[in-house]
Amino acid sequence: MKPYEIVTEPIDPQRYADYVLRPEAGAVTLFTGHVREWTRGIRTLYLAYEAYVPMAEKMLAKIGAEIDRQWPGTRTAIAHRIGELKIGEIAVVIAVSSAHRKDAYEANEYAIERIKELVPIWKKEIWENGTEWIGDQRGKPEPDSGQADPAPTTLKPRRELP
Amino acid sequence: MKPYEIVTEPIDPQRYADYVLRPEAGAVTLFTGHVREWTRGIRTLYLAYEAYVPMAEKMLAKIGAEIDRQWPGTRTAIAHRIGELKIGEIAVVIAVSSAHRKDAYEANEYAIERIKELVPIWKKEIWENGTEWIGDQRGKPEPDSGQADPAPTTLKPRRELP
Amino acid sequence: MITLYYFAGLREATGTAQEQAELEGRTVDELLDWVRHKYPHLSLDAVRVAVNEEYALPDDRLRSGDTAALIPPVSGG
Amino acid sequence: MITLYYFAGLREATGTAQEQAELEGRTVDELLDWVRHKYPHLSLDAVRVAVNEEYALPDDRLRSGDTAALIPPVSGG
Repeated sequence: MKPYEIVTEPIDPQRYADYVLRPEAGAVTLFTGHVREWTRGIRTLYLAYEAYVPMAEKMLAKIGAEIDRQWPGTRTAIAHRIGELKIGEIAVVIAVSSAHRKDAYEANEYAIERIKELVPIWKKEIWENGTEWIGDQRGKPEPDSGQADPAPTTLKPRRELP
Repeated sequence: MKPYEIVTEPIDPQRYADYVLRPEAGAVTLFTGHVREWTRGIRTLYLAYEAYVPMAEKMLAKIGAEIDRQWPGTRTAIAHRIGELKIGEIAVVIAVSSAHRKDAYEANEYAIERIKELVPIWKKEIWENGTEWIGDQRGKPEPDSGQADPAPTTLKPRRELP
Repeated sequence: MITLYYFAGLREATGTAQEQAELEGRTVDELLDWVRHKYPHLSLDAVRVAVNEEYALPDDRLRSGDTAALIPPVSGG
Repeated sequence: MITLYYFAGLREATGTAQEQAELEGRTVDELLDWVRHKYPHLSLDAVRVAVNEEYALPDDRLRSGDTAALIPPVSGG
């Protein structure tokens, strides 16, 4: 296992939590992103993820380096799975350990935000009556559960360049 | 397994993550609090936790109910271990699932803050040259890793009443 | 009769985990006075009282059969 | 020679995952013009370019042997 990796097999999140644990760590946060059955009122059958693998792993490591700088003393591991994923399966895992819990929460949430900005991975939703590549989730609001998401903007820009 | 429980055996965090996962959940946050070797520059040999068990489980469930109200659509499970714990072992696990990740992060961090305010559990640090019951962590700052914590205030109040 | 519980540092300082006392009709504040009188070396400043497993207010009144727990500052997590 | 990569919707729209082109000496902006000209139906507005696996600026100049990837809006996580 590498601390920043793209994988094709099902993710065992505990391996990443174990990797970041050290005697000086008092807190571990583990985030897992799962394939949801319903998005914007449409039922997803499964998802297909594609990545520019070498660059994606480089960008995950870059996020890890940013976290090291912003939250010194943390330890981070991130994996993203590609290929076809069923409902409930884990697409992404982020593990962060820190001496004090606040760092582990903050750094973990920072990681998922940065992944959605930076890492060349693309998600295709497969429904009963069609498919769509999902694009640019950066400006996407986080509605309360039950509220509808806005329509996805495949290849329609909100911002340009990194 | 109960969704809000005090346990005496080692905690397997994955069971709590599995418990909160549902087809409509896109995000699961899992927090584990671990026994740290060094606190305030003193080396801990191990910790002993004690709880007022029936009330502690009631208070954990109360925190869960608060989360249900504040972040509708989330699902939560919390366990705290009591007895003697070695360095690195898990004292507390909090699992929260939600449709959208922000809820899962916020609710999870809320849970640990409320546990430290509300739940009748006490930690005794056992060092090479002594022991101490640790009290009232509510006002405790969260220093950057490496900075010293303030001295614990055993039975010395900062605030009164819940 | 009221059942009293002592935890953590309070249990060690009193040498008592549990005892029974005729405190029905008294308030939570009066219960604390009773404990203070019985164990004069105890510091109870930050101690909360739970009656029947719920945090109680100073004026809450105890009834026969109640359990009252002295809750020193908690340190879970 | 420059190696070009197309991903996700761009790969499907061009029918091409990878191709080689004589683009050395051109800037990233000029590379995008070349792609636009070759695939006029493509929308490249939100597309970023990575050169040798790092995001590149519009004025960065390509050298022989470089890889240039067209990165449509990402949707990992």
